[in-house]
Amino acid sequence: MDDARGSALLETRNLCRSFGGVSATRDVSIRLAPGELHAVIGPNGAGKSTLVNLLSGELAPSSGTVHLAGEDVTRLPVHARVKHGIARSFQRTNIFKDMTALENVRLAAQAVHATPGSLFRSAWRARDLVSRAQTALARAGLEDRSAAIAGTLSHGAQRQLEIAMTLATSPKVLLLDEPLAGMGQEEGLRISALLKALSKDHAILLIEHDMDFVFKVADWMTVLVEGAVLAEGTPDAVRTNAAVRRAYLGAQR
Amino acid sequence: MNEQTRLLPHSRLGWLLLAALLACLVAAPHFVSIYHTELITTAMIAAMLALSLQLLVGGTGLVSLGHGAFYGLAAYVVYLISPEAAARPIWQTLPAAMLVAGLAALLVGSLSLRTKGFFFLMVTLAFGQMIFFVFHDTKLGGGTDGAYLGKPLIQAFGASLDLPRRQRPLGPYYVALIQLTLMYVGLALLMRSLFGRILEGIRANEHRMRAIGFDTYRYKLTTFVIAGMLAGASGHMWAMHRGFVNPELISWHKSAEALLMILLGGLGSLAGPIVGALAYTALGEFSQLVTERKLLVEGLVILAVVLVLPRGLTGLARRRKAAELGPDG
Amino acid sequence: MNLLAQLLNGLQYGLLLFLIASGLTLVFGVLGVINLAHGSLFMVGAYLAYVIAKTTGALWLALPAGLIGGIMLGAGLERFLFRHFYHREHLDQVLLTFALILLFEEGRSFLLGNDFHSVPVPALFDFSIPVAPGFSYSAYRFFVIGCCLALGAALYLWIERTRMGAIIRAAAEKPEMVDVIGIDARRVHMVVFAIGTALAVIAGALAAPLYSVYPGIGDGFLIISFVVVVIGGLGSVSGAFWSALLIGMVDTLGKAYMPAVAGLAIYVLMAAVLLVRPSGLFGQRA
Amino acid sequence: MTHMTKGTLSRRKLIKGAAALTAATAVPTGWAIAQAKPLKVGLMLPYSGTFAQLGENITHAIEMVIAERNGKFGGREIQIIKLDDESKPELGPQNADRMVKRDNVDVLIGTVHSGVQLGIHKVVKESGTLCIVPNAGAVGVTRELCAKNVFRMSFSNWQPAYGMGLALGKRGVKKAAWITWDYAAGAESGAGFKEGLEKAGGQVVATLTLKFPETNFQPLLAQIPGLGVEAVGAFFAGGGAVQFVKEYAAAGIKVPLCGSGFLTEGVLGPQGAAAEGVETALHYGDGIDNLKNTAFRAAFKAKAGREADVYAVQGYDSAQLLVIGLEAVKGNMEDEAGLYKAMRAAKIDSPRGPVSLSPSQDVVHNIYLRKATGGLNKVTGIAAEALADPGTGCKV
Repeated sequence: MDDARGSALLETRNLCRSFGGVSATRDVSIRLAPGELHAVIGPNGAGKSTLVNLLSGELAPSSGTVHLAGEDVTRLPVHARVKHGIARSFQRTNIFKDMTALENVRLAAQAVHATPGSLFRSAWRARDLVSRAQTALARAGLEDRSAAIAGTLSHGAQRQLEIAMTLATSPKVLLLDEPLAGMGQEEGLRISALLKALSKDHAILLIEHDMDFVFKVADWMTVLVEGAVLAEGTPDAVRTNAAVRRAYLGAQR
Repeated sequence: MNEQTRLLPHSRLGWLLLAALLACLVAAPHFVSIYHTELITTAMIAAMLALSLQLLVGGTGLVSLGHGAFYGLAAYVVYLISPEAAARPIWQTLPAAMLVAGLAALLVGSLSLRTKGFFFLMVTLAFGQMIFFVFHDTKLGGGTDGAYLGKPLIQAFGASLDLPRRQRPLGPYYVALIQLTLMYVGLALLMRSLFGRILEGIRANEHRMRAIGFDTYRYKLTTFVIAGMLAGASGHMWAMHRGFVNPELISWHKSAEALLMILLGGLGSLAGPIVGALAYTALGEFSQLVTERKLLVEGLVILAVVLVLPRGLTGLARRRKAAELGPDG
Repeated sequence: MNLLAQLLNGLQYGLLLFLIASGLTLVFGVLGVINLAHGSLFMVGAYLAYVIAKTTGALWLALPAGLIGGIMLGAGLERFLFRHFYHREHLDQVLLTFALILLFEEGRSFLLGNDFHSVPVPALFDFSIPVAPGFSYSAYRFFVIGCCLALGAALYLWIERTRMGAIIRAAAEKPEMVDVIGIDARRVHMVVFAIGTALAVIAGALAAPLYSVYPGIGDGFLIISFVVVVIGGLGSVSGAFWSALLIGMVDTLGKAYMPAVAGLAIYVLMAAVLLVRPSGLFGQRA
Repeated sequence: MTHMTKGTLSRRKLIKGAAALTAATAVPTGWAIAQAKPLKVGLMLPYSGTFAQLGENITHAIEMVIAERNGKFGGREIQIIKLDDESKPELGPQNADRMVKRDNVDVLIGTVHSGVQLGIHKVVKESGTLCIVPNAGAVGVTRELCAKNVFRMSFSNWQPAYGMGLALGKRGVKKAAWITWDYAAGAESGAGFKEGLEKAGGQVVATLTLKFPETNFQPLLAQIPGLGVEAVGAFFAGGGAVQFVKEYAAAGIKVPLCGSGFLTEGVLGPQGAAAEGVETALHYGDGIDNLKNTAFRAAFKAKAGREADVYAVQGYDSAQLLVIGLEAVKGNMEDEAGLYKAMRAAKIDSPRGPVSLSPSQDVVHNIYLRKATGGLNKVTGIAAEALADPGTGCKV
């Protein structure tokens, strides 16, 4: 089954994490292939966000490893993982509210693309960073809002801005934590179109509660329950998996 | 309008006011007494200290209670490297003072920046007191009584500013003014640079900065060291001006005073600390004339500022302007 | 030979530090404010003992008076000042409490002057117990040790065995909790602040006969208490206990056996802890 | 802060009026103008903080001398300008600037705190303003830092402790310990104690110190029984001295305690029984039996409403020294050479006994041996007669 999906871009091996005596992640081994949109689902408290935090480097695992393109990145801190190509968005909108949309994204571009020698150049003259930022904004569908103060954008636009920020770091892997959270129908459609487009040239790990959406867009799914992998496979396989139905879907519907 | 740098004036009027302040300071010695000239020198030195701390507080969102230590340390460096009864040229004393202050900031910063919030406050305070005790409890710099420099003449390249006694205060005055101006310009450029944008990002949301790939610890440490060195420049000037060092220069009350100047002047601008330092010095001089209970006046003024004027004096000007221009101003 | 005496000194000093630091760490942990004026509260206690001893001659009255007065002072400060600063920036909290220091000092100067006063040891304990050849230990110091231990035990029981204690423990670990508990929050805040204040005031009252009272007495204790809290870990009362004892011992033994470096010893200790565990030896989070 | 007592203020008004009158009637020469102007005497002393009472006593004594001379020294009206230095060393230079540059005082009398003194010293050395030290004992002021316009009428930290050490040695003490705060005054006293004791054949075998102004004496006291010394000398002052003497007694240490006189000066009341029998050395004490002292004490009590102390004596002598100088030059401060010469040669009949000045312009006086008895520092003898600070390194 692994071979069918090609070589893994991002991979975890026996990842565990506990808080105090409570295990939030148990022995999770997942693979994320290039160009794949991989959704992680599970009931509340299943350890989805913990998993994202372990992948992005915000949390260190109790045991197990994280590999990116074959390289062990388990010990790398968050900012170093970004430079290796792992970018994430947050479940609760996490942007620089007092800055313009452009500046939000420009900062993200700067993190990865500014040379140390240019640090003391005037920020307004860093054309290359601005154009990268504009590209990322355009990709996320915000090209006409670049001058707006981020905090004044609509909720949906702020979610798009989150994604634009991750894009500006030229990631290989996108970790998207509930990008649809709190969105209306129309905004949701916009984002799902965006995700589909993005999945062509990025590996995406998606956490999402909206099941209709997930089953529609995902190439591959992992079901987490109580921190452990209950099942994985294509959406169709997961939909018909008896254990999943029992443990999760049945409970939801 | 698009990319404003937060700590700099947002309008032409702001820059004009700054220029007017500079012009006043340039001209002041010709209009006021020797005593008041020296008083303004003291205020400008305090302004440099507050300005250097503003890089941390207003610029990066780091509230340090150990900043005064680098200031005092630098003053002691001038004392320690000055030969008895002779002056060392300023191109030796200034870099030496800044270097030592910077190294101390590197050491203190590398440890204390591992912590956040209250911990950072307490740890910087504790390390600052440690430096205080080094000079307070050892004979290194005259112990509790302090010590004074034989000849704190400002001297460069063999030529010293040998003015007649009446005009002698002019030397330190203009040197301090030049340093203050350079420091302002330097910090303004820094805040406008890519580096400054990082600091602004850290101040606004450090967690997010790490998540988009910034090694925030490194940038904070760099900033901490720069601020420490600038505090060192200020302390150096104090030693040059007053020719006297005492452990109290290092104590955490000095840091608290500098924070107060920042708050008094306004947290949101680089000019704030300068205005705050001038106002604070004037307040000290004034309360000295009217009451014995100077601490009472100081305490009440702080309370008033914290409770009523959280954006400081420059914030007052800004607020008025915003009101004139309407909500989008 | 003198080691026993020095260990007793370390124990007594450390326990006194614990009383001050435990209040600080609770207020940090649960309320999320930094109180630089905590040292002034200690000063209030010390001067309270001085005034009571001078006017009534019965120093023991300082203990109940310190407890009640401390609780009232703390509740008042919380209600009228600190409550409005929970969500303000650190800088505002720092300056507010710095202003309080100045006002407490000025008030003390206004009411009681600036002289150094010694406070007599209560007659009941005014004798010495020989602990080493040619060296005796004041009975009052044993009394202070006992008092501190009793208060520490009461604090422990309160935090470990009561409902409010459970809330406090939870809040110190997860500050968001305080908002979640809703209606109770105000009461919890006030109680914690009042207890923290009372502990500092009592510590000052107990310390008065040992260290005398003088302007700025609280300042030195404040800084050391910070070191105790940093080493002990934010919001951890048991952390504050062990760390206070550690600091008391290191400081005392340092002064006795390595006076040249004693002043720096506790700061070096703090630096070492920060290197290895930035969140403190007993802390949950940084 | 600059504030004046009501008496001086009204006097000042009178003087102003008088000066205006003179100006209206004649066109005086420059010298005459200077004479007509009152002589400004700046008192930079602590009027708040721990040392406030010292500053007040010094001020009372100076005002006594002014009153004795009907408000005139060497024919010049005296105008007092007071400034509270708060005993804050970091403000020292700036406060001295206020006196010298803003208020343009002709003479600066100050101060109590040694750290503040250094700040004053710095300013007056540069401006050349005449300065008389009424208390601060920092030895540097009349040693390597000495200046021709700076005189001290109090003591040097070295003197009392030297006297104590000498007295111990003469009595046959071979081994003693020294205990003090780790700061300049403690170290300078310690040096005096050591020199005095060694001069008489004894030895200081241990020096114990703690941070200034900490009062956690226990770790030090616990070491004393193990040292095998015959005497413990100490330098503490104010409340620290109270605490120390009490804890020394409470610790049940058998070794006799002695020290520089400040150990029991002005604090015998709170020290109570613990101080009984403690021997100290100082340039003043209770029961100095001379007419001058009796008259001085009575007059001081009448003015200040409390007993005179060593600080009052120092203030009194400071003003007396100024009188001698100004009378020699008839109030003409411009005649610096004459002024300083007269002051250097001064022989003062002080409440503390005969007082003169050393070549480094420091006070030369008797150091008395005293024993604390029933709340008084009873003088039991003279530890060192006409003792002068060595003045090492001074080139006036």
